[in-house]
Amino acid sequence: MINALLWTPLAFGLIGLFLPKRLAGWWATLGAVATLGIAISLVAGFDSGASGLQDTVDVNWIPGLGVDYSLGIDGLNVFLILLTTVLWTGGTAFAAFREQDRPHLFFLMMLIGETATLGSFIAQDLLLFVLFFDLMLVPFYFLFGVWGSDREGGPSASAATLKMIVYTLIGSLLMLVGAIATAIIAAQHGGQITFSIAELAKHPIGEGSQRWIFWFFAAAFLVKMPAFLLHGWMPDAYRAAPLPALAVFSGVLAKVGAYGFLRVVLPLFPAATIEFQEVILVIALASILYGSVMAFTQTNIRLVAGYSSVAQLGFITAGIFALSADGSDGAILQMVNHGLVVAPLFVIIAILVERSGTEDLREMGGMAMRAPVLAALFLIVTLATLAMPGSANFVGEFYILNGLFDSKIVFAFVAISGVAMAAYYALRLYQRTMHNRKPDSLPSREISWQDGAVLVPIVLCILGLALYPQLILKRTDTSVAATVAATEGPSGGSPKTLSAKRPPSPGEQPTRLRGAAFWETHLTAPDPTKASQ
Amino acid sequence: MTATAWAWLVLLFPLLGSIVIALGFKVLPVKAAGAIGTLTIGLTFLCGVAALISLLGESPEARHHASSLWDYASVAGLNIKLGIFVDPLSVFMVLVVAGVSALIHLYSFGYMQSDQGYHRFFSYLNFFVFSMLLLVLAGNFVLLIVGWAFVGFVSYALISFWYRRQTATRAGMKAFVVNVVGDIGLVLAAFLIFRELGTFEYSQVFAKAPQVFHTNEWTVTAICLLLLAGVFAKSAQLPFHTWLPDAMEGPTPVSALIHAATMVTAGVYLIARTHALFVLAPTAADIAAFVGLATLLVAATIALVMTDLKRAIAYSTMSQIGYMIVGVSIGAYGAGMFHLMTHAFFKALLFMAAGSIIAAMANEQNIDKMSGFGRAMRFTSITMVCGGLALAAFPLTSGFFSKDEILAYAGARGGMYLIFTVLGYFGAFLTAIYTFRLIFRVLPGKPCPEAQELIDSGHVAHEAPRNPATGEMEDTEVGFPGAEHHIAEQSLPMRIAMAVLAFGALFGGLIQIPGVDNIVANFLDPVFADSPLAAIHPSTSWSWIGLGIGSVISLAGIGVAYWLYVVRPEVPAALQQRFSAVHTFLYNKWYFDEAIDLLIVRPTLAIGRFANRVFERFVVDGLVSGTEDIVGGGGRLVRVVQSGFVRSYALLLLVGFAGLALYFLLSSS
Amino acid sequence: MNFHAPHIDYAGLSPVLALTVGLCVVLLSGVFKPVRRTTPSLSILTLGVTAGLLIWRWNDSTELVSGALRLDDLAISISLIAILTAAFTVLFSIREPATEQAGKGEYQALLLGSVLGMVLLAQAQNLVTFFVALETLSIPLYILCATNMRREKSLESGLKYLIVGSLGSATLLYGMAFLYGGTGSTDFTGIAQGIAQKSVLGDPLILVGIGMAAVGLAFKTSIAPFHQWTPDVYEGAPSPITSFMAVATKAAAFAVFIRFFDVALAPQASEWQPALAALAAISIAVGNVGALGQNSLKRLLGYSGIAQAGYILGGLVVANEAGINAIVFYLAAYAFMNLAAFAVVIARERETPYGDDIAAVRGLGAERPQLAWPLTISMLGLAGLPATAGFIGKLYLIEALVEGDYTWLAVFIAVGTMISLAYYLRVVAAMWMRPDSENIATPAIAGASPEADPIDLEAGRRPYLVIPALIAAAAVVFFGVIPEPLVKFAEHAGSSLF
Amino acid sequence: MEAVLFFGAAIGALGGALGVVAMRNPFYGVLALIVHLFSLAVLFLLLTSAFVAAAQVVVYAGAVMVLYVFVVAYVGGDTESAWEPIPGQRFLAPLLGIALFVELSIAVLASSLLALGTHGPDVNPGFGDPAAIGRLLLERFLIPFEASSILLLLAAVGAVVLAGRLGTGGVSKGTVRGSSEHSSEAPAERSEDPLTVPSHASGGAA
Amino acid sequence: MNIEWYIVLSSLLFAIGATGILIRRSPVVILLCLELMLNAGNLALVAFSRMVGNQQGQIFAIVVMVVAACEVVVGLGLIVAIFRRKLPLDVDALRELRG
Repeated sequence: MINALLWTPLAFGLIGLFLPKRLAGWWATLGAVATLGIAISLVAGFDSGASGLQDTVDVNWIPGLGVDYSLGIDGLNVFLILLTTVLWTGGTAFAAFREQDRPHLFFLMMLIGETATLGSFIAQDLLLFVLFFDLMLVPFYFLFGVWGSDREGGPSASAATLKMIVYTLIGSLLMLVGAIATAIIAAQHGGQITFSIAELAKHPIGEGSQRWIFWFFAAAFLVKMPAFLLHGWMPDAYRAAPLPALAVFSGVLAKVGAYGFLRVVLPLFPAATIEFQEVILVIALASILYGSVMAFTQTNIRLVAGYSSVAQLGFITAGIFALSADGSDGAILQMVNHGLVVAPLFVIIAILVERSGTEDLREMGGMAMRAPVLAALFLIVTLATLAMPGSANFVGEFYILNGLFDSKIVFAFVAISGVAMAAYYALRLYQRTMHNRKPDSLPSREISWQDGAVLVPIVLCILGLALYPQLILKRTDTSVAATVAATEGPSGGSPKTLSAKRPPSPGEQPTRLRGAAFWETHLTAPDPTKASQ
Repeated sequence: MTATAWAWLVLLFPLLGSIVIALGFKVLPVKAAGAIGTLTIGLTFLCGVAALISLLGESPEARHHASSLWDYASVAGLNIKLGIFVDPLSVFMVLVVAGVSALIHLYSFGYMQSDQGYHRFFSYLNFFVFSMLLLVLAGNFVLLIVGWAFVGFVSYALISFWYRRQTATRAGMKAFVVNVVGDIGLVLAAFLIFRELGTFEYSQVFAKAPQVFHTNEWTVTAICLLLLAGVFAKSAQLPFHTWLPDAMEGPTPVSALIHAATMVTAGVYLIARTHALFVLAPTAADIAAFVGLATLLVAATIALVMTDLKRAIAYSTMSQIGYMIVGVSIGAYGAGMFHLMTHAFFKALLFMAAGSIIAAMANEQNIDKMSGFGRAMRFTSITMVCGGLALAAFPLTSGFFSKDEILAYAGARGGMYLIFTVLGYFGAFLTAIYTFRLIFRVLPGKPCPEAQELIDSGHVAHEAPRNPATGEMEDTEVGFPGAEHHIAEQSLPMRIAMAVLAFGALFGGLIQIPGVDNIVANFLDPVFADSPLAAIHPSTSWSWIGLGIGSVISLAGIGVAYWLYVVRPEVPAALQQRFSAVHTFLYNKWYFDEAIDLLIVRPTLAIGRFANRVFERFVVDGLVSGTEDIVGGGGRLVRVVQSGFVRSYALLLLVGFAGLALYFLLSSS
Repeated sequence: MNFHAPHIDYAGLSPVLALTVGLCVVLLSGVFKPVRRTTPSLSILTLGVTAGLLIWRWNDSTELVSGALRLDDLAISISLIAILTAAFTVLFSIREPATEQAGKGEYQALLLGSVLGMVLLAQAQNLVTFFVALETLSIPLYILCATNMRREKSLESGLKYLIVGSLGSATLLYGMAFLYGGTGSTDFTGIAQGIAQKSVLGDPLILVGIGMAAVGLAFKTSIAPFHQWTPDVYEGAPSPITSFMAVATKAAAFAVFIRFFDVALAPQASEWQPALAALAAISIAVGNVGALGQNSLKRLLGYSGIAQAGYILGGLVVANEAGINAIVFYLAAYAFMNLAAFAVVIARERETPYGDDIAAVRGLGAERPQLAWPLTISMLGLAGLPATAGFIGKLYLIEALVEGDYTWLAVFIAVGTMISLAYYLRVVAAMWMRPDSENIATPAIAGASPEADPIDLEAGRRPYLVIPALIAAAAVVFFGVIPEPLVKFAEHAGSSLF
Repeated sequence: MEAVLFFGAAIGALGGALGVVAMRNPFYGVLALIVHLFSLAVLFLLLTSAFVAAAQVVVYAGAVMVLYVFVVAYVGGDTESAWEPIPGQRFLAPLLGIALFVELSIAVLASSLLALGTHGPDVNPGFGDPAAIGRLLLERFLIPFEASSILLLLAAVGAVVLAGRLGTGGVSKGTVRGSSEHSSEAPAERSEDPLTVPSHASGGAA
Repeated sequence: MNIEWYIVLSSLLFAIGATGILIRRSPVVILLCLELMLNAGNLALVAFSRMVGNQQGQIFAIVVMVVAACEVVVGLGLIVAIFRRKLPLDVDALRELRG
């Protein structure tokens, strides 16, 4: 089953090479849909109660090196898988509706990309994870480079893409070293080398080695997101990229970084995680603030979205490094939300650019006039982007910030200012394009039914989640709790002086997992019972 | 059916209406959309009544119910349900909101007839009602925040309803951002509450708060202050008020509904709702009261000089809300809520009348250009006068009773709270003046051209459409106001709506005559029973004395206005000359916009520009290009050394060998 | 006086003998005017037989001819790599102008001679054998480099290679002399025993000897700073020879490098490890930055070869079994990747006027996918991207390094790889993407001059170029996805020494 | 006596070496090398290795040098100019030479090998005489021996390839002229064959 | 005479040969210098073989002679080829390959 999930896209892609040009796109879409089907059935069969892995596959791949081909699903990745398949279906379909040159190659790359991404989400072997993590880049190198657009006065598509690849691989290769080092150090006291994440998590390596390995991994993940100061590759790449590919890229690939923290860093390097919690939080906050500020000064429509993702990923990182269950729950929820939001955003951007022929906000406006449906969809997406209360994004941020609030209150206060800025830049994006006076040169057309067919389902997902975010939270919580539990104990920090004096009031209802944790202990130290669930 | 069931229906109808209208925008004929919108709200009102009845069927103590549909987001200790809380307070609000909304829908049915965005308008309007009711009925802080933000969004959407007007979109943006700041206050408050009390549920929070917090402990004060941030932003209190006047860019029904009757009073409701916390944090409560007082006065002074009809009314709204805030903060809960209700009536009425006049003026809003509508538009002017009287607290009108009750309570509480009474009456005096300034400028006198045309040919002015604020030309397509203008005289629905409200404005006060009948107060009492302040009651005699003072003051105010604007119309101009400094100061609204622009907007944008121009280029790209240069330089070096001279290769080889040999010699034992 | 003929294990010696005989046959076949393509087929046959015999000897390790040679899996695996490369080279050489000028027979014979040198070198167990084999490897290459005598570059490369190469071997020889003097034996085992004695351990004589030997070997494996011949010779030599040098020479030299340092000089490991590590680091840096600005693909591959040699040397530094496995694995992967690349380069060199300039592959993706894919795969592989043998190879090396406490070198490899992306992907970009505005196709260098080699517009379709390219590329991907067979192969090699 | 011989030979060797490096004209360089080789032969004799000394004289001073003379005569031994195109080379080269010498001498002198300070052990007569060497060659060092024979063969082939054919001006013309060159060049290779031919044969046989 | 004399002498010759390669430009002379270096090696080998009292060194020396001869042959062949190709007999003049 899970194997099917992983390899279906690739299989379709390869078969697609032998079909006539005009069929390639449809075939690829079919493949994406098939994968989506598999993913849905996986989610349906997912047992939210169990904390361990489900539908695991575990085969010796390179016994000589102790590398296993082991896949598995748990609360951390189940919805990210769904997200991936959903967005890829959308992106592929969107591309299929349009004329692509060298369609065979294009869709092959799209589908390879899907396989690689899914692989990095479901890999349960550290090295397999690294492998897929790096592999993701290759198809997108081609997608951005070959079908990207050169910018006059700027770097050519290939140059921008090269920058992106080199930049993002910096981390990845260090991560490779880090991964191997982890396995070997772990094996030094205990024979056989294994890269199985679960195994490695059982007894983490010494703190000394954790310190530097932690940063090797962090580098990879932060660049991928991208986080503040490491986002140098983003503007050029985003401007060059073809929009269908960009939609899935920023919708999914950025999340892999954040996911990596949860999957790898927290369990494997708990001590270092605790030690560097503040550092990462500072980076995250910087990303939030800087991303937001940049987002509302940009005039290039893609970059507004790009920088907004920087900010969003900052939130997600902050949530993870709140090192509390609710923070990480929120982070995962937010990963899904942001993916669901940013992908349609780019699709809409693509539509707008097609109509207006420009990517400059200053040259757009009033496009809602003849396109009420488009405007409505765009509005919903916008509101979700700015984490309108009532949207799942709000719930995500609410959880994140609450977790942060409990552990590092100051950071929470800074972070939340990002929400206000988000409101501004998101709404600005909407207004500058859809509202205000319309330049006469600018056509305002309603979206075609094809694009509608791509957008509406995703928007429906957004609305659905807005009504019932519990859908995700319920299924992720157990695994998250287990993961965060790894960083328990020392991370607790000083007991909350402020409410420590409060007597546990008898009227506490036991429904809350944390039980009496509110009263006498700090919230980032969830009581062990949670870990055991 | 239980009260909660009715309450759910209350939420259901408007939402349903909004969705139906939105989805049917292509198929539904214009009138149908309007009808659906109005009917759903009407049903909502009826459900509200039903809920009231079923609530009255119970003993006062048992008049609160919580009910939830499903877990909204409940893991990791947070327990957030999709739940509502029904008690007299919320039902009271439901009735006010639904009632006024129903009437305003009816009004809009006529008023917006020819607008291209008719469906959008009604869909938004219904959604607003839904959001407002959600805010009112929410059973926990998270849901409250949701409703709170929804109304904020709808107000944005309706302010910039004519979205091709730059002025409108800018105003919308302003309103939204300010409101988001308020939301953030609420969110932080919620976090703090959760951190301290471990729950978001009203019932538990209010039950637990007294056990957990000591009075005036910093945490609870912090919570209340954060709540107040939300309150001030939403209810346009200083210093968050600047968005409200700009919000008048929206269609008049919107101003009437959202920016007069309902949304802006949400803050008052919130304070009343969380009075349990405010009781524990008197400091915060007093801060709220004084801010309310300040707003009350500032807004009144500005209203004195505004020449824009709607903006003037908007400032009066601010100042009236100031009264309510004062009321609920100092403990006059019943009175505050009562004033909220009456204000909803007369202010909505005033806006409707204004809208009718503006329509007759072809969207011109400047009162300097208006006059003589008394003869041109009988009905409108009559209703406007009704509203004006109520606003000016003319004896026995609704405003008269509600306002004075607050001041009387302040007096009864005594101590420093007497300030509120005194200044409150002063505010009342100003109110009377500016209200009748408007009326006397617009209604009597020699008809202006538009009015004249109306008298002659019963025909509403139709000059080329232009933006009243900037005067730029417009078309009547979607995104701009519609082609025709609808005035109450010519549209039955509008007349009905205004008539009903006029009645309410005049006689709504009679349900709460001190010592005679205390219907509202008695109904609300169970809610505030737990507050020590609720015990305080001004003695009936004092109340009547207060009423006496009140009536004198309002009459005086009206008199002054009459003298200034009817008897000696040249005097105001003279005063303007004399105190030009004061005038400009007031006319520029105390320079609040400029201050905020200077302190917040510009710095942020400057930072943004810096980040864009300097930081991004030199630091972020510098990181990249710097490494590139280093590596590239190394490459060039290597290629230079690769000179093509075989002998230099040999040299390097031997150098390498020498180096290696040296290393080994050194490492040898 | 009595003469005891040494015992000769002909079975073990059979590959060498087969190669020798084949060599002579091929040489003679050149003399009589043969029917078309006889010589290449004969060489292929020879190589095939040799390979067969080697595989037949797989899994047994024997000392041959009184310890002069040692046929074990390390030797066999390396020899196989060399022979595979040679076979490809023979195919590449078809219609190569150089062969016409040198005469088919001589050309192929020299090639086989070089292979013979490699096979011997891979087995060498004694300083004398080592030296002779090394020269048997090198001298034919000196000649082959110069065989395209119409082109000045070819002669120049030949001379440069000869001069610097001889300098290298002279140094090596002198180092051997010192080692012999210090230990009194020319056998690796004898040297090991000699060094192991307390009195000699760490003696300057020995250490300097080691140093000089290291120089000689580093030269052959083109480790910086003894690398400078590499780019020039690679560019100047006929492309098939370049591909042969790039892969086979490196493999053979590393084989003896391993044997010499991990067997003979093992006792001194603690001294030479840091030195070699430093060399590895230097050549990673030099190779990668040097390749950045190159427009000549052969030159680019030359520099990349320097960097790759640095990576591989890492496996030697740690001086443990894992390291040797890693080396063998990497060499095999490296062989496939480079052969794929060179096949394409040669094809384009023959069908375009651009020679080996990067302009020659511009737009290849649209024009000749059957060439573009192999080159792409090999570039991605060399860059160490996943799903290629190159990735597994790097993984293997890094694992060995970390195990051997040379993590810093592993990190260095990672950093070097990042830099390398810049030029590998530049080639890929040239093939698939719109030409960069920065450098538009450079005018045809070899276009008009009398040195020009004839242009063969069909070269891009010649099966003897396309098929090898596809095979090699396929192998790169296959071993990237299912590396186990190659891993086993490498593990045998490693275990045969320890 | 031994000392005298040693120093005499040493001076000869050094002088020859310096001559090779110093002489502007390659022709004199060749002659200087011959001197050098002869003195080396003497030193070999002093080290009781008769066969090596003999080979030295026959192979080097005989065959190889003749080859040199031929080539120099063929290409014309014009003296090279003193102009030095590579910056720093002329300055660095001697320095490096000295450095190498110093390092190597230190390696030798600092070595703890006592044997270095002796003339080496007394050896039985016949040490290093042709018989002994021959036996060693055929018993222990058979492989190198054969290999070197093949090496010679390859070198010969190479010489033919390089000098025997002519690339310039089309293959056909090249082959024609090539054949003529072949004859003229052939003696040059064959001239050293006395030593290699038998080994070559045996190499083929082995 | 002590062996170290011979070794020192040989290392001196080695150095001289190396220097020669570095400063001379005529390929012929460079070949001669290579001969010098190889012979230095030979001297060392023979000396050591005397020192350790086995003849392996001498064998080695003989093999080296053969190798040296081969290098000479090839080198001279190259020189002739270059000469025939009408190229200057000056290693510095041959620098088309660089960078």
